[in-house]
Amino acid sequence: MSEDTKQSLNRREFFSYLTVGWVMFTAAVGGMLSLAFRFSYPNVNFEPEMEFIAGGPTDYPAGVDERWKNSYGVWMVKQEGKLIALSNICTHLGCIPNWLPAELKFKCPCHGSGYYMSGINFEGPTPRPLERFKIGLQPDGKIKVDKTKVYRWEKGEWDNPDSFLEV
Amino acid sequence: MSDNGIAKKVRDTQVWKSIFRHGPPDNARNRAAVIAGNVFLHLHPIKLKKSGVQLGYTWCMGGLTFFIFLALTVTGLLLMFYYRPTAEYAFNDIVALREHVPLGIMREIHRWGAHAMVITVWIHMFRVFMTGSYKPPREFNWGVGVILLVLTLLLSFTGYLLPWDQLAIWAITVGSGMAKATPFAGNAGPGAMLARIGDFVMVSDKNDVRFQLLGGRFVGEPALLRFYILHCVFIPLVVGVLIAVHFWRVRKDGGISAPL
Amino acid sequence: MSENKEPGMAYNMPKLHKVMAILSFILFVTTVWVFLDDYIRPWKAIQVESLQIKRRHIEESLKAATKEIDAKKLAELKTSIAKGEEIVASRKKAIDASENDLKAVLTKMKAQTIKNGVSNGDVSAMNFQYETAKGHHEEKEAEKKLAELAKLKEEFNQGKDNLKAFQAEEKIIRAKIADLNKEVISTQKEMKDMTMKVTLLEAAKKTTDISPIFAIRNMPFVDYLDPTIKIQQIVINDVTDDRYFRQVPRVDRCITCHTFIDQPGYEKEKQPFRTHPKLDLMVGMESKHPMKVTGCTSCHGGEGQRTNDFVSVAHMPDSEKQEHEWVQKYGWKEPHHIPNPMFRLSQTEAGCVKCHSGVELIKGATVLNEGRMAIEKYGCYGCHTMGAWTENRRKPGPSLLKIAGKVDKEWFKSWVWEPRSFNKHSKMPAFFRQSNNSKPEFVRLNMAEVNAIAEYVYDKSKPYIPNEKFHPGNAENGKKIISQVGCLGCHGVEGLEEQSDKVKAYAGPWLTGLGSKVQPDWLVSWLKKPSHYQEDTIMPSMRLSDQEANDIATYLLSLRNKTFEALTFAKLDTKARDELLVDYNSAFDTHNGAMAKVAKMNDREKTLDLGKRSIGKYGCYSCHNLEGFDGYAGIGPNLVKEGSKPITQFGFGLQHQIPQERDKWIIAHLQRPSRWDEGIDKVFKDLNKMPNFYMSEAEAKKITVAILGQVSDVVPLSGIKKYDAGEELYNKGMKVAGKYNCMGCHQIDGLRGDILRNYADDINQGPPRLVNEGHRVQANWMYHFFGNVEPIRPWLQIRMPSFNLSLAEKNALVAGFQNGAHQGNFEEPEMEVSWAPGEREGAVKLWNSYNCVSCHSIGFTKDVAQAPNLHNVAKRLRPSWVRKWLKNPQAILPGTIMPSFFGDDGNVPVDPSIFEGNADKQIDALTKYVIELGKNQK
Amino acid sequence: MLRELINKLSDPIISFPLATFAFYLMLKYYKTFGSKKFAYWTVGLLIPVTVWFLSDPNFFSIISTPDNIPIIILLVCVGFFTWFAISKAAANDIRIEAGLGPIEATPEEREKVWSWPNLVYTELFAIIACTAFLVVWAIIFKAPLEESANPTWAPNPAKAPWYFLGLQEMLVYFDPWMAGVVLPGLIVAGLIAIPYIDTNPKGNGYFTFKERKMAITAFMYGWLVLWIYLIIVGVFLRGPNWTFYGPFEYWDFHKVVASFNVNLSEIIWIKTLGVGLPKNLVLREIFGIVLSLAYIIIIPPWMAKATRVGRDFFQNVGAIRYYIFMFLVLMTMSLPIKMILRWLFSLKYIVALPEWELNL
Repeated sequence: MSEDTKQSLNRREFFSYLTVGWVMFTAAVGGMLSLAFRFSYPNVNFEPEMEFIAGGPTDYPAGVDERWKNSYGVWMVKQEGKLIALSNICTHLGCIPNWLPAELKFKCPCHGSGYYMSGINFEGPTPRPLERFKIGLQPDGKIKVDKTKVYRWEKGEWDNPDSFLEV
Repeated sequence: MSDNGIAKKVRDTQVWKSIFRHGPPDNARNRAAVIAGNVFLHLHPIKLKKSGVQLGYTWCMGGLTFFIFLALTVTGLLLMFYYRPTAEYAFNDIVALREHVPLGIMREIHRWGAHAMVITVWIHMFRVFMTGSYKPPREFNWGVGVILLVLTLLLSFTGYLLPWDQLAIWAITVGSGMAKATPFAGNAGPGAMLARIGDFVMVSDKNDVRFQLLGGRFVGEPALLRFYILHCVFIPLVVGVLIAVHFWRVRKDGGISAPL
Repeated sequence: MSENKEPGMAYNMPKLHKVMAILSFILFVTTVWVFLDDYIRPWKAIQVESLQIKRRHIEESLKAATKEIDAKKLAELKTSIAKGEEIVASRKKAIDASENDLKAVLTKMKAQTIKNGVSNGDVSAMNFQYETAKGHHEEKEAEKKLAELAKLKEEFNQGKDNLKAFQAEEKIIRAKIADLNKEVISTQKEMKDMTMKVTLLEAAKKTTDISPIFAIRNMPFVDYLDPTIKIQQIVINDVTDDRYFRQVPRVDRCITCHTFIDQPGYEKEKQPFRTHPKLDLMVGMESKHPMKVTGCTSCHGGEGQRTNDFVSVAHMPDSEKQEHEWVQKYGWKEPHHIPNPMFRLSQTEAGCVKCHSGVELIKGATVLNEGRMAIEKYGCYGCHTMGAWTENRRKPGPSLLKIAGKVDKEWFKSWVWEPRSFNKHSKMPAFFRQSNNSKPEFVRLNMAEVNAIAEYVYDKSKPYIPNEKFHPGNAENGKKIISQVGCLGCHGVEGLEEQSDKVKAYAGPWLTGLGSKVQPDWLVSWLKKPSHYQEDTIMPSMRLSDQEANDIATYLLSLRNKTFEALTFAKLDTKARDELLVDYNSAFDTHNGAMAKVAKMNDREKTLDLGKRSIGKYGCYSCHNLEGFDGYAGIGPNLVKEGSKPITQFGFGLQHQIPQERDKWIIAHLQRPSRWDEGIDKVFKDLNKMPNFYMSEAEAKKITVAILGQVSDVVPLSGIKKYDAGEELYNKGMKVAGKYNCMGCHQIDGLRGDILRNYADDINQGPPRLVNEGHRVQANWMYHFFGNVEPIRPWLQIRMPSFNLSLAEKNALVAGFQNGAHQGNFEEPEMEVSWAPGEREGAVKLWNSYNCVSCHSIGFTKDVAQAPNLHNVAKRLRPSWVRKWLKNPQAILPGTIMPSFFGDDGNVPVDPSIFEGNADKQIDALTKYVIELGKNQK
Repeated sequence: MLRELINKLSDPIISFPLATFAFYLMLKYYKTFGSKKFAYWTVGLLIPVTVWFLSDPNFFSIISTPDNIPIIILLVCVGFFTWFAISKAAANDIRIEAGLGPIEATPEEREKVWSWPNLVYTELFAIIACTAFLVVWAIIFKAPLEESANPTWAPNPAKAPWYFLGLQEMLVYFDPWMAGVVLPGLIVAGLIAIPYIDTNPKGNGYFTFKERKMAITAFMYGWLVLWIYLIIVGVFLRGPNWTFYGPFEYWDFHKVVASFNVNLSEIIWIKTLGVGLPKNLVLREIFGIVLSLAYIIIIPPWMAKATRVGRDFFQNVGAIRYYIFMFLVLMTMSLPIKMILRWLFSLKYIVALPEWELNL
């Protein structure tokens, strides 16, 4: 090592080399570790779609619409100025009820649970009302139903503004 | 052992001598050498207090836990030859293991061994507590032991998913569902509501801890793969390292506990 | 260096710290680099750009939407809200009181809900206990429980009733509150409705903001939380990738960059931001191929999974210009390691094939259909297996079973040697005189082969005696008849080049030099009754009179090819013949053994043996019916998976000017197959045998599209276009129609109708277009018509020929048409006509006022008819079609001379005095009237 | 009748206090409990009782599920080793009371012996026995394998692995964030903290109860009653819909138990005060929040000042250890407290803030 570099290594600089070295090292290792963490979140995934675009609010007449029942398991119910996305899974044992337009009720063919158009249970063995899914209006005026978010009446979640759409 | 006959001839061969550098352990010197000169046995001290070899005092639960861990490693390795962690094959491979793979109880040994390990590790902890063996100077090793206990449960838990049957996915669904409720880091946990700006949701089912654990929003194929890796590679590695620390500390902290 | 060291130290610490600092710096930089490398992806820039484009579009529509809002009205509403608020404020006391009431009721409701919940639980639990007791036959216990249950139930019902009462109360109070606020609420709603569109657009615009939150969301590391810039993908379960014995659903990430592909409104943007040009057919949500189901690469091909690299996706340029552009822009190069690159834009229709298998013509796939028609023209499927759509077809060439009765042997040899020297439009390809077999020693052998083939064919030929005699007629008249009766639907004819070129008929041969080719008697027999010579011919009878047939024959025979006539083919070179035979035999024997074997045969045997072997070698039997070749397979390679054949399996020979690409090879191959042998030293028997069709580049390109589509991709059953029973029948019928070239004349549901191009000035003089023909005519009638053709439109010069249809074919055609029009076979038999009072009079009035008989004169006046005989309506047409036709003929046949009596929409009656001017009633009455005409006729 | 009685008794409402009481008796009379005579009597009694239990088809079907075998082994082990540890402790305590010191500290026990063969050989025996045991177990009982995974149909009840059933049982009383995250986290943290809180120098390396009463009582209560007992309940007594079923009860799918739980806020605002729930969330839950905070913040200093046990302990270990210990104890006790509140008042949540996913 040459004479002048040796001299430049005075105490102050020694400290700064030490600090710089270890700060950088820590930062670098932290960065690498954070990348490893980031690695555990895939950028794409192959899960089935839980969201769908359900047309415009005007596509639905008042009452129960069954167009999404088979593909997504959702009834669109328009009642008293509100449009809701109702799950078609019976809360008793998971059968699929039928909509009986003449009697204005959902009736489960398995054990006879009955629900009003709003999804509230009123007869049969079922313990609680049907579940609602998140529903919202997209900027292009189309309705988006998000099945990942469930609203349950008995939890008082039906007042949540995301659980219905004002029309 | 006799000093003549075939045994002696075998002992006198160069091969034998190259492996075992000491004579038969029938005198003090050789008894020390057999422990100290063997990479596996030198985990043990050369001599120990009498209470340390008495089952009534030690219950041998720690040792059994370690043995079962080894047995699980071996059976697990063998099972891996027949098992593919994919949604299409996982279940069928397990059926194969029970229906036509030779030594059809391999999976049974692995599964019951896993349960047995949970039991032995718990009772080991119970014994260590009851004899107050966590007290100084063994505080740190008690901590290591607690972590090992947690890892044992996690090993068992991650393995629970692999058969890919109803029992598996729903047990893991229930178990991993709790991660959802982690405060601030799970989408149904307290504080998750706060982590959002407009439609930018920072804690949702697409990015919370549960998603990280499962690689998805529900127990699906990515979860199977992740649990497989955790079960077969990641946790065993950590456990192995911690077991080494644990044993080393047993020796360094004065051997198996006894009244001071 | 050593003097600074502490004792026991090898290095001095400051130096170590310095090294540590430097290494840490390097590690740190590396880490930063990793972040950046991981983060910077080309598709991200594209998505950001697409965001800006979207913003621009939203801003435009926002401007339009804002303009739409009536500013004056809005201001009015605002003032009325203000006024309303004043009014409402004056009722503050009442409102407050009501709201207090509401609160009280809600509290009561909540308490009641809790009570009801408890008693509901009690009822259920008691019910279970009762049932259990009953189930265990503990009758006493059960009775006790039942009594308790009844009590609980009563309580519960009471509670429910209470709740209902509260609910009713709540409703009333809410209505009251709403009523008290009505001035404000209703106006507010009106205003909201008015500004709804703008509000939504504003919200949409916000999503395109490049704001700090946007930046954070898409920042490195943080971008796992909820990024807006992300890879988009479609998983296509209906098309799979072959991954080493496993079929894996295909994944397309094309939409990561092609962001607006499914959104209308971006048609004018540059790529990759452009909307799909056929949104109604492809990609669109409502289309038959929605994006989420069909994906992109199912049709376009290419590597849908890739996102990072324009080239690795296997984009393929459509032109050299584009290629050049891409090389400059993206560093494009040929994707060598990608088995199935994208189809070039002009070849995209190839992508239809793998799912739409089985049918020949796919609606909307123009290029592909033309390619397939070209394949049919040249009969490629004779030698090559080409998939379901070519299965069970007749042989493309004429039968040679009675060839001796048609042409003489000398003509035959010269023809085979070089068909084009006789007929420059020949569909028969040239096997000889090609660039790979023109060497003198090969020519010698070839000529021996041709001689032997001729000997063999004529040896096997059965005798044929024509059943007509030729009497020279008027050639000019013959030519006229040819141009009028419809020969041109299938044949091009010398002397009528202008018309022929327009039609581009290909089903039959181009007629030239017949005078140098056939016997006059044969020709007349053939014209009068083609099936007399060849039972299974598709050539129909035109029901020519003797005079007409002779006139046509006279004209055709006047066409002679003097140069060809002058040709004589060299005599059989026995030495060459023997050489070839020895060559054949030595495949399984030593040379000497082969010689001995050949020497044992006599001269005739040798010639016939070589003839048969040569026919087998060149595959003549694939196109022509020949005796002795039953069960022989086509000689060409199987083309069913040609579109997936690895590029390495294509032999490019020394043709370095041809790019190493599948489609380029096929195009080059089709135009001059012998090129691959050029410059290569090959023995005679190994020469490329694919003959030269002398096809144009355009044709070759179209055929290439059709062939490229035949890929090995496995399409699961769910992905294949499924035909219901009706569609299957339609396809079967159309196959028969294809075989007999019906579409050479008739345009069927918009497809083909080649000859119509000659009737551009008056389409009504051409063969009728068939639109929903199965609906128009009755099944029985159609079946009868195929067997006994009678002119429906006698004023037309073109004739519906009498085809030599089998029973099965007739049935298939009828069923096909019926089902194509969604008609049951025997639907709507002849209607009983029953009149309402006064209806018939109205019908007669209409009949007269429209003067139907002025065109439909047959059976009414002596005038020349310009429209079909209305007396046949009852047995020929379906009443429901007649109504549709009357209502709006232009909608069915644009350009028809049938007037639209009821206006363009079919709703405007001419005479409002009849049936109160109800167009539908008028149409109904007229229909009844024409049906009645037919009944009276009987 | 007896069966029905046992069914009724095993309902957690009754069996939990019973278990706690039994635990109290066990430690109160631990010398009797630890005697051989007691053990023989117990085994002698348990064998016919077990046989009688097993004769019931419902009980047998639950017990003999392959996946429940480990729990039976666990129970046998826990029973035996609890007794064994206490009997050893009792023996030592008698010696200590007599001034002899623990057995382990006698000179003959402290004598150093060779590891080879003494230790190595005993280890080998343990390994051989364990291997034989495992293999036999594996031969007799097939590892469970149910239907192939089906995400659309959940079995009822869906249970976690048995060693987590204590946690799942806690879910009845706590929301997942407590039962699944906070409490398990505290268990692990508390276990690690034990050596640092327990500063009692006695009882290091030998069995004793007398010298470490508090430590052993606290630990064993958590271990036996709050962990093992809950696992037993979770495994054997919870059926479809996580409803309670007695050991002899058939798991009838349709069993309904009257239960309708109410939040503290509802009890106070609606039932007691008769006004509606306030709109403001914090105001609505103010009683619960105050109570909870008081429980955690006020009790420890109050104990340290006002009670003798608290004062002594505070002085012995110092402030930090004291507060950490008290925190852990209070958190542990929150479970029985919550249970009792549920049974007595049908109380659902003390603090019910579902809007923030924050329920206590």
